[in-house]
Amino acid sequence: MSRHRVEVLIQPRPGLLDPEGKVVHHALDSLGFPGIEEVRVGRAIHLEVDAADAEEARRQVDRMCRRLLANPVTEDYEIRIRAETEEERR
Amino acid sequence: MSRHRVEVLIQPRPGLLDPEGKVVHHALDSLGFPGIEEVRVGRAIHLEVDAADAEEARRQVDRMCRRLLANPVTEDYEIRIRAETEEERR
Amino acid sequence: MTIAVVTFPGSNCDYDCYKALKDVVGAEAEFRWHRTESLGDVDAVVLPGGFSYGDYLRAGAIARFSPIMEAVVAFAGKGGPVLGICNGFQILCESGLLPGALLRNEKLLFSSHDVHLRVENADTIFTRAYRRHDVLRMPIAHGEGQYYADAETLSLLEGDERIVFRYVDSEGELSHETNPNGSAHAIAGIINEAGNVMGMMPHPERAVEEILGSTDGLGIFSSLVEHLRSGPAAVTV
Amino acid sequence: MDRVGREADGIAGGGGTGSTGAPEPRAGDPEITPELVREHGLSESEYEQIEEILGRTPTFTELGVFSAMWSEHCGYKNSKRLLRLLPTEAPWVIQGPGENAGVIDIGEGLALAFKIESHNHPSAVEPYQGAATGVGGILRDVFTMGARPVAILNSLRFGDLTSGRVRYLFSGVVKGIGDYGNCVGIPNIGGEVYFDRGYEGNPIVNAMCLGLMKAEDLIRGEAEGVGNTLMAVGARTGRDGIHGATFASEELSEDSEAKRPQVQVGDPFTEKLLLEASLELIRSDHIVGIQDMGAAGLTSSASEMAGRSGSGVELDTSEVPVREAGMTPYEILLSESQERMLVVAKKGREEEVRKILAKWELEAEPIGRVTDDGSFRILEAGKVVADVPALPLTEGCPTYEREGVESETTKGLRETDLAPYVKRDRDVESAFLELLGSPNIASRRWVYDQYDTTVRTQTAIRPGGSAGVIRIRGTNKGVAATTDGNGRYTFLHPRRGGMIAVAEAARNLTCVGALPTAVTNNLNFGNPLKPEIYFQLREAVLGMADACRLFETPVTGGNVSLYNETEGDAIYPTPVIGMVGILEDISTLTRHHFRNEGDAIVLLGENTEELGASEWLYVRHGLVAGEPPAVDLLEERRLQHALLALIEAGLLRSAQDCSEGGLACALATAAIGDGDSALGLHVELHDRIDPVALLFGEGQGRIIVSCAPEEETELHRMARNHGVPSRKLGTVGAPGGIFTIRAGNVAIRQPIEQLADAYFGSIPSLMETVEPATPPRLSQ
Ligand SMILES: Nc1ncnc2c1ncn2[C@@H]1O[C@H](COP(=O)(O)OP(=O)(O)O)[C@@H](O)[C@H]1O
Ligand SMILES: [Mg+2]
Repeated sequence: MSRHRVEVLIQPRPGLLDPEGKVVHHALDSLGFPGIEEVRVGRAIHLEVDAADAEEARRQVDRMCRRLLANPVTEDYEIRIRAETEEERR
Repeated sequence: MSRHRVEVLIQPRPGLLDPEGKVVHHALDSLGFPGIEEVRVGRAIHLEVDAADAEEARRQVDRMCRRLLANPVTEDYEIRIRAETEEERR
Repeated sequence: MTIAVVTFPGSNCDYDCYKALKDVVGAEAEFRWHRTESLGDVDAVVLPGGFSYGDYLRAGAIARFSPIMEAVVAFAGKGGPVLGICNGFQILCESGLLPGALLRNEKLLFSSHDVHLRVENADTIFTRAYRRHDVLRMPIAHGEGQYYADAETLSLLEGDERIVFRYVDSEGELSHETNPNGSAHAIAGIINEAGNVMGMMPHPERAVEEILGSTDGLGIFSSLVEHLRSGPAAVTV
Repeated sequence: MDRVGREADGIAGGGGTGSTGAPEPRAGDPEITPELVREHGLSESEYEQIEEILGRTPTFTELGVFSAMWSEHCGYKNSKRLLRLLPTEAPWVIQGPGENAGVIDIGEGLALAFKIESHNHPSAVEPYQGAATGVGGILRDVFTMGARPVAILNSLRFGDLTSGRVRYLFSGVVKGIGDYGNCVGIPNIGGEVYFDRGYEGNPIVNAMCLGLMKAEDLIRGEAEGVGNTLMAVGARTGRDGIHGATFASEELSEDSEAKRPQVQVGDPFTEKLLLEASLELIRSDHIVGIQDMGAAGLTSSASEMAGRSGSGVELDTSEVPVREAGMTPYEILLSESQERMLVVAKKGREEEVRKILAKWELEAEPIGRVTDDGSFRILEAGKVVADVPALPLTEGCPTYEREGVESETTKGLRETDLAPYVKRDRDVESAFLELLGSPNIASRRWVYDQYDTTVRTQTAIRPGGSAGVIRIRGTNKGVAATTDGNGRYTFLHPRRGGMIAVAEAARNLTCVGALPTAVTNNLNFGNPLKPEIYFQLREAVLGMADACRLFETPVTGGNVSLYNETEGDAIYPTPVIGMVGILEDISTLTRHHFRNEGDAIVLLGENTEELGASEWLYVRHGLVAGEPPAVDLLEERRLQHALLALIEAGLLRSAQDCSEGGLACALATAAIGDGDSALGLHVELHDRIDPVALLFGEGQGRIIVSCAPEEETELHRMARNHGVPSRKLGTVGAPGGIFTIRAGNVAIRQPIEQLADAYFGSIPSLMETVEPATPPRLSQ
């Protein structure tokens, strides 16, 4: 067993309207930031899970995504194992 | 000039209570997922920016974060350059 | 005497504030469009509630960059009274006129009902019509109203009596159940150090006529108007 | 045999595709095959009619256009003939069915626009967005009439809350409705929500909106004036919700994922801007017509505007501002992207229109013009891709009158003998507590706490009372509104269910002191091709028609949602009545809860021995059976007139009608009020009726009122004069006192605080303590 730092990135599916991204994009433009081509706003979920190994951690988190974290109708998700760690929490 | 895919991860500052993370953690527990040690929920903003190079893109986005994207009172952010690309958008 | 009510894209309590000031309190009120760069000749400014820019990103985060906000900041800097209600409070925090931030409600749900507020400081230009520890009833309606500030700021606010309203029960007692959003120290409203900028989450403009269920919010507007009538001339920005 | 007819017989079909000639098939479009026609939901004979109207084979774009306009949703194929049975006229009706919303005259130069709309199917797929966009659509229907939206109501049905999937749907729908309405800044003033396994797979999400305007500001969705400019206004067009039917059965291919119909995402911020911009446009002199791009998007808005005015339209899809590159005319025409409007600007005023929109940070682009040839003509970069006569497209949809037969199973259920169940349940106190905590009776505060109810500073009665009330600034008037409909009653006896929905709505309005004035309705039913469903639909409409006629509440519009089925199981037939009423003097406003200790509690109407279709039967025995309560419309009307007279005379301190949960639950909710100052009570019932039926039966035509003790005699006298039975039930008790009902040899005796806790705590604890709501499982 070891502890894994996992990151889940959840984004609105391509093609779906992302009103928040639109407004943020517009705001950045009017603040004078040049060259912004696209903005999409999603969620990032950081988890620490105990699992036998990284693969097992990924499998677990994948099930969490499908069960709860992401909405399959409107969102895509991506799982990243950031690190294997056993250090104490701050 | 090239186009850069940049990811900004914005997270509630450590120590700050994260009501959403708490609710998600609780929900995962009661769905029977074992071994979850911590959950924090933040925002992930995906940008495509035109910049001379990756460093320049990062600098730009850093300014965006400080100006608008993150609230320094409550949030930390992390910038990641995902890829340099000049391909046409779908 | 003129009180400006600022309309941002997505403001939806601007008209309510305008009506409360004009029809109920009898003050001169005028709308100001967010794109205007100057406030003109005004004696006070109200930043009303609503969902400026849809509350996207964070409530108030984008509105604070509206052209008019520069004028509002300058106006406040010269001691002009500024009242931010709900989204207006959020804008004041985002723009640094008030300390702290408003996070999502503890239970993550939008919350809309009457709350009781205890007047903690009745010696401000917005609360002189009340007495200390009066209990007021008025509606809240927000999803991001959990007041947060670091410990140092909180103790500063406490020490300087800059917490103007706290959420309490109908008897005026603090309790976890009556804190509708998990705000630190049950804070419902605060004022700046100079005493001319106040922000609050509850809606006093929705409690100014019997038919609405309460008239307890009137005192805030009448205090302000009273102050302006007796106080210094307009600040022009 | 089912009878088939064309709505507008004699509408010219055939030949004439105008001067531009028949459109050429477009490169890349699929060929028209019987298969493709079927996928578009058109029958063989419907397709033949299309060929006859065109005088040729339709192009792919044209096929899409017809299939949208002749769908159930736009064409009302299976309901139009029934809807004609509803009364629609009265001197105060300014605009009846057929426009974006109905409009009535409410005096002093003011008019009220209102309408109800369903978003059942989208909400079943994606509850949050489905419900949110439902609210968006109904708001647009109202403000395109020139009215400012002032209130929202919502009528919801879900399966039992014990299921995680149901809790997911319920919480998503409520959040979607709340987030959207809150952001736009329109208060919610009421609605309903019921839970029954009959709605398990198929929730009902109906949203209603009321808008106020000066009568002179009324504008209709018509494309008038040859040469005037069509402008696309508001959000850009994306591939949202395009014509699901087409792709559902398409073979999987490389790009089928990309083409798959997208969920519509609502943007309430843009809606708020669009609302302000539209009202500004309407008050300006620059436009002649405006219409929401709702279901079937640009197709229905453009063709309906042309159809209504008898003119024609020509537009070029390459001029439409799009969100994604490479969209085909077919996609642009059928997209259901939200927060868009089609505007007919006066020729030469395009720049002014653009300026108004720009002030609100929105776009307005010219996309075509009004013609005089009666054609709905679509170009793509100047090349004709569709050319269809507008009138047959909008009015020529075949309509059907089908065979209706009552299902034998339902008949059997209705004839169930309930006596054994009554005998088995003698513990009335525990039955009472269980009922009060049933999610169908318990407080819906968990729901409306998520809705802004006080924005606009006009809400006089918020959700939680008999009906919502808003005051009308600048007058002494108020407007009351409610939604009602009981699916169980309608399931067991459709005609009665239809009548009761109207009667109860009217009763709720009179309880606050409003005169019922007009109706909008939403018919939520299963598949009308099944005889037993068509039977339900026809019977319910007949019942509604009778009741609306009797109450003088004409129907000014509504919506039909059919095919609410999962795996062949239909929902309960659920006609939802949205009714509005007027208080001429808002100071007579009456609330549902008791006010003073010592006041007399009086019942208007008679108790009956009816337990069929009751909540008691569902909660205690898990049954939906028996004969739903009878309703005598004339008696009901007398009762309501008497109540209004009593209120006008200033005799009453409160009024609350009996509905689900019967007399006992009505007394309890009147005693509990909003929980802040719950009062005890003491009531003695002497009726010779089984106590279970007496306490929990849902007999119609009963109202519980309270008055000062010294007014009681006068109250009885006035009731008698109106021919309405009245009698004292008991007395209001002390704040925080004991709630006591004695009925024959049984009694309920509970501290009122405890009842209040059960009443307010039930839904929150169901939502909080059980395992969390989970999103839908989709096979990906
Ligand atoms: N979904 C909802 N949204 C807002 N208010 C609701 C909703 N459901 C119920 N309510 C409110 O709760 C109260 C009780 O509803 P209901 O039991 O249906 O009343 P009645 O039996 O008098 O029709 C009403 O004021 C109603 O408006
Ligand atoms: Mg009801």
